[in-house]
Amino acid sequence: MFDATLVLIVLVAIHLAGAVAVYLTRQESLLTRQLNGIFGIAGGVMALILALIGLQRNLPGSGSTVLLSLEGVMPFAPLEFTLDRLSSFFLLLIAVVGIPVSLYSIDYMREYVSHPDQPGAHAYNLGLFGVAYQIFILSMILVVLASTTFTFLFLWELMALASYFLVVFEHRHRDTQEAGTLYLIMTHLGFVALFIGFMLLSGPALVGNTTLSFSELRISALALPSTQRDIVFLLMFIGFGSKAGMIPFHVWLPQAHPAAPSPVSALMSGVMIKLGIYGLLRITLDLLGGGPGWWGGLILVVGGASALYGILYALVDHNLKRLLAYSSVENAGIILLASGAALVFWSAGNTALATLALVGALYHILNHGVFKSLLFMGAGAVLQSTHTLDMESLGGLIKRMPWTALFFLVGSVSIAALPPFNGFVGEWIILQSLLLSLALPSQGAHIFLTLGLGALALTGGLVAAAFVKAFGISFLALPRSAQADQATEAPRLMRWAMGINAVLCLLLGLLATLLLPALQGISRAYLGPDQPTVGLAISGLEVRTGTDFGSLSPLLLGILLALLALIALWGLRLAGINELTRRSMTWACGRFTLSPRMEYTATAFANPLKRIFAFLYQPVRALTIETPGASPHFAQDISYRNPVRLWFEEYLYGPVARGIVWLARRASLVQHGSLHLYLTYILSILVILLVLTRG
Amino acid sequence: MLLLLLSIPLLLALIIWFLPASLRVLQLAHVVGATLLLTAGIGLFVQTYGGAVPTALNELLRVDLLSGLFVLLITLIAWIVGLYTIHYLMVEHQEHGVSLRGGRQFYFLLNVFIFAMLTAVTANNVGLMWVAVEGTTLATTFLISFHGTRAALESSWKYVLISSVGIALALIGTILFYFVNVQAGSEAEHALNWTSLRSAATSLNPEIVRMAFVFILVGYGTKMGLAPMHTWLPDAHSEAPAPISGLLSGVLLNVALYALLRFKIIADLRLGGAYTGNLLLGMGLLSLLVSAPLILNQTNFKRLLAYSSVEHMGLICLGLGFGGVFGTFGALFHVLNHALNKSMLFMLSGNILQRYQSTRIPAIQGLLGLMPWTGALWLLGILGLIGLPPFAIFASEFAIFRAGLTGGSALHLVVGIVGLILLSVIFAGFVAHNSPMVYGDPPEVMLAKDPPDVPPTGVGENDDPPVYPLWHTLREKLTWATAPLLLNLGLLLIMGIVLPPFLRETLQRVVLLLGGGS
Amino acid sequence: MLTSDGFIRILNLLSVGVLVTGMLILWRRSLLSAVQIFGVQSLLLALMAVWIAFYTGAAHLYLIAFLVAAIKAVAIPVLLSRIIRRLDVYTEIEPYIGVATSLLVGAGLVVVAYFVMQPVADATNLPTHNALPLAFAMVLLGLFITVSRKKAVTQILGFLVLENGIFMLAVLATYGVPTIVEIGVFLDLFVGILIMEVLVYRINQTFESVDTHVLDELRG
Amino acid sequence: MWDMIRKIRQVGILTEPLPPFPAEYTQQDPQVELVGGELQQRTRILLGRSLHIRQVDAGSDNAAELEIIALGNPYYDMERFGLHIVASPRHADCLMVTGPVTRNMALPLLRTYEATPDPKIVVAVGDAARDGGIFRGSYAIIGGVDQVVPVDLYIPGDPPTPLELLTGMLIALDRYRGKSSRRE
Repeated sequence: MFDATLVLIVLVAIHLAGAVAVYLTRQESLLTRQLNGIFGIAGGVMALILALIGLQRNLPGSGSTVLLSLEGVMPFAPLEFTLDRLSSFFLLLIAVVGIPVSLYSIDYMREYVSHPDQPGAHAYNLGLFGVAYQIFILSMILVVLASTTFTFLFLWELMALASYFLVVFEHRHRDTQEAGTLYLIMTHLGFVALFIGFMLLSGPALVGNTTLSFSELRISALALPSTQRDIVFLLMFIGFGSKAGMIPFHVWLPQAHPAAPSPVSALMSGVMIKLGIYGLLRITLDLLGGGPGWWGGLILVVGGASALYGILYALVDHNLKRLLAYSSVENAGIILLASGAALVFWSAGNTALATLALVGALYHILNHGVFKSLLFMGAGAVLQSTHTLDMESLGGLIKRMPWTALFFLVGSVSIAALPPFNGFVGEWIILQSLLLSLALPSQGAHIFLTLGLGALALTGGLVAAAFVKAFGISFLALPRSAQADQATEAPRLMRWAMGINAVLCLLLGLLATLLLPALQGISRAYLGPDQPTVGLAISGLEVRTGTDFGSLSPLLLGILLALLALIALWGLRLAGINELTRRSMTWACGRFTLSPRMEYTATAFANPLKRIFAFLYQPVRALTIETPGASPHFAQDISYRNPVRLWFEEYLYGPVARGIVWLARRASLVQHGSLHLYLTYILSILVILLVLTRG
Repeated sequence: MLLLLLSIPLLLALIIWFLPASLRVLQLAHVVGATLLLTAGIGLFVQTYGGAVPTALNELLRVDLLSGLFVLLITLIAWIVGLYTIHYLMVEHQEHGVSLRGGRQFYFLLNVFIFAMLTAVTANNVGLMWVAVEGTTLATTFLISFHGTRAALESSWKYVLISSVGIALALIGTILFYFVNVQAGSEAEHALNWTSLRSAATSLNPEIVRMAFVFILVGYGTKMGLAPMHTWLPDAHSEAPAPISGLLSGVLLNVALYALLRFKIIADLRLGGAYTGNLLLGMGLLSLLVSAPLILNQTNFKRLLAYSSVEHMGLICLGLGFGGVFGTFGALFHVLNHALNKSMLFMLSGNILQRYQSTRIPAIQGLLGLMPWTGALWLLGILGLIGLPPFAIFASEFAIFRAGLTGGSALHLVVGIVGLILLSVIFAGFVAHNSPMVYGDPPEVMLAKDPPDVPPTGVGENDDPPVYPLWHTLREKLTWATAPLLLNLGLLLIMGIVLPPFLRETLQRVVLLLGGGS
Repeated sequence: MLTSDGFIRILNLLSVGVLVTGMLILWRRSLLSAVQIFGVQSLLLALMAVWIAFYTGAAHLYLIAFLVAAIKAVAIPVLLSRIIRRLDVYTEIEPYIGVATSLLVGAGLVVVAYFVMQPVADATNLPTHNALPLAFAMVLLGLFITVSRKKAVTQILGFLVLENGIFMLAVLATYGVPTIVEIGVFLDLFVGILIMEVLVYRINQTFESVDTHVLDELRG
Repeated sequence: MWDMIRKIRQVGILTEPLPPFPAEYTQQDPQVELVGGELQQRTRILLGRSLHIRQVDAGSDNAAELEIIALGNPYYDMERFGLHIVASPRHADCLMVTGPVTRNMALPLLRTYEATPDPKIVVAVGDAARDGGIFRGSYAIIGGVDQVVPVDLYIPGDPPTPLELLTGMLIALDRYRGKSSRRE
């Protein structure tokens, strides 16, 4: 067996060495990219080992082990790293997503090497990318292991900084700069909330104490007055929620994800935003040890709202990566919803259901990590090949990049929660837990949970629509632009990386029963044994919820589906259908050529839903017709735009930012340039302070 | 060692006055002198670290660990600035018509300035300390108006008048301390000595001590750049030549802080920490409050940095005001971090100004592309300055706010949270100003193939599009203009991740000292 | 040896004289006469120092008195008069605050000074203690002059009045601070005034005015 | 969405109940019923569903169209006899082509023919479709549907009446049967 501490040290060494090595190699060489990928993979493997050690550990309670404790690095804050089950699970997530993404980045990043005909014109420094990349992964790994306040917050901000550098990597674009700025500011605001939260968590019991380690906080949190606990919870909820992308703090996400290079988007969406969930679970389950029912209710409601909001905006957004980013808001919402439900159940004393919901949340975290990174990698492959993400100029890629299309399809099916892929199992468990919630005695909880159930169901339908659009418009039919027409299949390593994730999507769907007991173990470590009945039972290949309420055998289901498909094919063959097939041109109402302008567009696809939800989108219609001549009937150029309103940007952040700037402009008059005014300040403050002192 | 330390800059000033007129020779002399000074500074620090408290001139000078720390800081930054001037002045000389006489004057005043600062932090006699602090004002006035532009003159007039008036108030405070000390029965000859004040501290008249501290706070606070007495600071720091800005912001403010600390120790011994603490909290919060909107609205990057100095001095005051082990420790740590970080940024701003010929933020684009060294250092410096890890300011701000938020005092909690919110505003301002400067492509004119004929005139004064000589379009190499600053960044990085044990112990001992220990 | 009563009377008389000169500076618009009044004030301070030295036997105060007389009563007025003549600015036109109001504010500042300095005056049983608030009133008056007057020369004058107030405070409260410090203070003051003079010349050259309200280009 | 719901609530149900049907309207044309009944029987036997027709206007003067449309009116109501007009040749068993195939419509007609799955029959409706009719000799026409696609049946007339059309379709069904049985 490996020694966990040793693994951790090796892991840190690998990433640091990686950062140095990548920086030292020639910036534009293949070696740079290879080293970056290899070190990333090696680190990921170490993280995987660590995760497996942690998950296997058969210790009572939360089963935590201190891996490393460095006293006196900062006199006011020792560094300490602890491995427990929750950390192990998130380590698993980082490794599972990190390894393929690192592999993917080797071929993907050649995009940023300058072209021979334009030396240095638009080259970006891959060495610096490597440094930020390694530090980013390292800080994510360490942040889930951190077990003192300083360690945690330090790494949390370091993670933000590293990801900021990655987001602004393509810094020549104005949009990217602005996305980076917004991201950094939003994440810092979240950090401030976290900082205050952690400080308030420490409470009066720890005034003289120097470590503020989690184990101390756990004890001091119990002694806090309940209002303070509530405030701490709210601050933490805001802080972690803003990282997870919950509304109304999600605004950075749809901007940062499209701006970042695709491997980074995959990592940020697949892993980093989950660390917000990690923090929230760590605080509510572990450090605060649960709370009143409204905590969970709040998380549930905000989660449900995020899920709906996210998917509704994903539907009407035609930038492939931004669509995926909104979909991340949605999935973070689903995870929050499930976590909130778990807390509600827990506070009601029904640990059986709480475990069920939490297992669902955890499983969805892993699943989303896998399929969202797959989808981002797919989008990256499309971007690399066509240099555009606008769906209205894509299309027909299934012929030109069949593998990418296949993998993207797998990702889309998974995210739409269709069996036998992994998304289905996670959402099924979450739905089961909500359906079983009638067992709770409280009426109030019913309202919340029913709302959550409705939100989840509606979301599920809309996700399918959104991804039908994403896949259908981008990959099927004819290419809508020359770039899309000239697209070529993604390079080999990128295909492998996507393939790994696609296979994982399938395996996590079919073999869910192998992993679920581990998640059950994590949940029970915090929630306690199932009460009053069994929430989630796993026997062999079958998952059962409640007392014979529902059951699912993903593997059998998968085999059944496959058999059905085979039977159908076989039946068709028997009926001789294939022989009757006649190939002819696509029917185009007798026209001679098919043109992409005849195709269904993403806008058109989304329009019915846009009209149904017009009360939300409040679409703005802008029709401009250019008529160069005197007659208004001969239009030269007609442009029609129908953008949706971004509520939070328009009605919340915009006014607040403008208000602050307005105030600041007023306040700047203090420095008005007059020497006499300045001297008056001194005279006034002197007299005021003296009189105050006398008084 | 103590007298040696003080004599080096004084002698150097004299030597420079009589040296033959060649910039290279002047620079060589200064760099050698600065290196010797650094050595002496380290020597003195090591001595005090070992527990010695050297005194000189009939206890007129006395160096304990607190002084030792500041001596180390001054000599270190002065050394880095000295190295930086090599490239900076050469460019000024070759391109902006700075005469050899000007160069000599520059180095002469620079050394007088350093001498005055070192005297201020080694003086035991608080009267002498006052004289030295006022001396720094006088030495720097002409350094600030070095470029002789309208703005430079305006700023130096404001600087000299506001600082003199402010410092004069500190003299009143000093006299009042002397007065109460004599009243308490101390020997008149030594009653201005800090050691005498401290030993008599508990028997001083509390009401007058309270009043005297107000004078001290307003007086040295002016020099330190606390709002609302900070008004000279953005003008002076933005108009001074870059190395001088670096020294002003990085060190001089801290010298004023040092003077304030000395009196705070005495006042605290008599009044308990709450009185001075609350005053400092008030001033600190006011400084944050004043600097936040001005940072958000800033269009001049040197003024941006200057207001950030107001902010950071405010933060240090908050740390001292919160008190306790962490607050004071954090404040002291922050002094070091801010000095290293801000001096680096001011010197970088000099590089940017020389290359882009403008101090306007919108005029600066594509820094990373055009000046990779300066740009990268600037970017990291700014990110460090606004408190992102792994740079050291994160750690010190953590300690400061930890002290405020976990102290159990409702007032501290409120001040801490308001402070954090203001810091977020400042953070947003910096990030928003910074990214268009650093990223993107340089302006078109900077990439012109043909060299313009007209040499550039003035330095960032008017809004006319500046004219660039050919070398301005070349990619920057590592030169004396950036190489010394790598040291700053390296130190910030190291201190942000692992505080070196000797520094940690120093700071802890100084914290005890500030608490009234010996 | 004089009685303490007589000593105090004369001391108070001198103090009041100093305050009156301070008020006169506020009142006069002619810069030259303001400078002369400042000279008189400094002379009164020197006399005060001599008087205290004579009464208490504090020998170092003689030296200080000499320095005050030499620097503040002679050298600096000469320097300032030279600036006034060279730059041809003889009157303070349109100060920010009019003469009448200035005098009222001055009176108010004296009251504030009394209020603030009462504990200091109460804390000591020195014969000089009654005059202490007057010294602080001078400080506030000096600050007020710098605040309310536009000409650079008047601002320098205000600063000097402030310095005189501090000096008076030191002399009255503690019979002067130790000589070395006092000498240092004088050195700083003298160099400071020289620097300000040079700056005034340069400002006059560059801005073609010594009205300091033109110096407001650096904002925000 | 709210708008929609509001609208539904505000407007209510607008349709009225059907008035009683006068007896004389129910009189039927025995000829039509005869031919139609035959058609209905045959389609049911032959296809087990309706015969799907795609109508192609290859440059007609719309006379034939009017008659074809008349087939759909309540009097004839051809759908009850198993004739169904569809929107795409992909769904059609039969192409009903009218007009003297103009040059511009030649290729689309061919495409339509290609797009129609086998077995299929082509019915040329009207004199113009047979040989150009009154347009014969015009430079703009090719002249007759059989110049472009193979025609299984001509229904003459300028234009043919609905009853002629129905009768023609009866014959067309025979042709269709011949084609589908050949394939087997």
